Amino acid sequence: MSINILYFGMLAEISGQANEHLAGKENMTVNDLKGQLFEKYPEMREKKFKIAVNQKIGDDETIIPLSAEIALLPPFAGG
Amino acid sequence: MSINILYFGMLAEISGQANEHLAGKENMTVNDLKGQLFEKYPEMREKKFKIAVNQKIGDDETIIPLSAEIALLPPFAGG
Amino acid sequence: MDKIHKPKKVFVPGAISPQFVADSIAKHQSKTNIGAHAIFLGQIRADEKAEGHVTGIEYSAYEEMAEQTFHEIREDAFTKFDLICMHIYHSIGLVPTGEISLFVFVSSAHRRAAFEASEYIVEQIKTKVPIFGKELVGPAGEYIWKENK
Amino acid sequence: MDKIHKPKKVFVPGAISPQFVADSIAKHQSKTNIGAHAIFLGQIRADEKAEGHVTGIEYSAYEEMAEQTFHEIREDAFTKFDLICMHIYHSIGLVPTGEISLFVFVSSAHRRAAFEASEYIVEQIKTKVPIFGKELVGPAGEYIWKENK
Repeated sequence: MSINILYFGMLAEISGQANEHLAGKENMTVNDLKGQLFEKYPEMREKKFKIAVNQKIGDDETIIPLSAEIALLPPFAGG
Repeated sequence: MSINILYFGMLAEISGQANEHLAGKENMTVNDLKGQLFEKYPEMREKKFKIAVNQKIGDDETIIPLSAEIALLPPFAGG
Repeated sequence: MDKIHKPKKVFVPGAISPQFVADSIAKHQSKTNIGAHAIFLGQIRADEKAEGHVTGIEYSAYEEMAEQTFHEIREDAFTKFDLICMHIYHSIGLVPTGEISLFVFVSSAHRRAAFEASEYIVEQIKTKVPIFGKELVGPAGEYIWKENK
Repeated sequence: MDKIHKPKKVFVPGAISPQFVADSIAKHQSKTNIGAHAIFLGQIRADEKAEGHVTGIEYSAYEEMAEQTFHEIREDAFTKFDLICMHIYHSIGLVPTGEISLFVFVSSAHRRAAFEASEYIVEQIKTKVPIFGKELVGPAGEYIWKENK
């Protein structure tokens, strides 16, 4: 299972890319994914961001479905 | 003493003019003036209006100063 | 200009055009401390009356008192809200249905002041300014004197 | 058109011009059940930062989710308030200081619905829509990521 992750704003700067595929596993939660991301990008630990799973904001317990689109969203600045 | 009275909106229709001079007396109140007006224009009795004395809304007890500008103001419709 | 709060001419003959609104907005783009504009526009409705549809409103006013009252509303709003700019325009004379008769334009650094001031000013105008309106109805040109609620 | 509430394109490249606002207003003059328009405009401030003045904001967005969220905000506002029309436009890409990046336009028969909806929609946009902004500061083109409060 491979997860497609989109990075926005300062999180794209940290990852150095707009999106990438990470290895995932069945019944993986948002919290599990965060663990992976923090290992790969330690700088993200200090950043405030939300995670959208298929365009809905998830919390740590949200299960990531197969072939989900995940997005890392830094604080909103619209308006 | 003569009072200059301005009529607006439907009150100008009732009086048939935009302004006129009425005889007044010293220490006359707005209520006294209303009495004169109602005698001259009985139709005004049924109308809702405010009276401005020198461009300030007065109440029945307001004294009308010498050479005041009096205005009969029907309900406001601005906006 | 705006800091002195000089009495400004509020009444404009006939309808207020969208282009006039655009020009007012454009004039504020050099004021780079502004972050929020709130604009209120009053438009003439074709309300259905017993005599027919409203085709327009003919506005008249006790102009000297009205301009003075507009000035007091301005001063009061500048005291109450943290505003950078404020402009009020009201039609005098005939405004046909679908056209704009009131334009209230407030600008502030942050949105809250603009929202609050916009609403406050419109309510003040409706209740305090001696403006009178004849609603013209039906093809025969009958009319009804309008009254704000 | 407005009754179906089809998803509408919200993002516009670069600044929103006063002329665009005027054209939007003009399009509503044939809707003679409208009595009140409330317009909110967000303008880019030249805020002073340690690195210098803000010269503009570069907006980016998670566009698919943002358009969907705008659509939900629209639907929600139509349910909550007695509105006739609603239009939302937001800039994407660079908007220089003094220019407009947000245009929220609501129309109703009576003023209350327009005032309430305008404020509600702007607050919803600020907190719910995934739009990101880089504040460009100083002559060297440094930047700070903006965050709504």
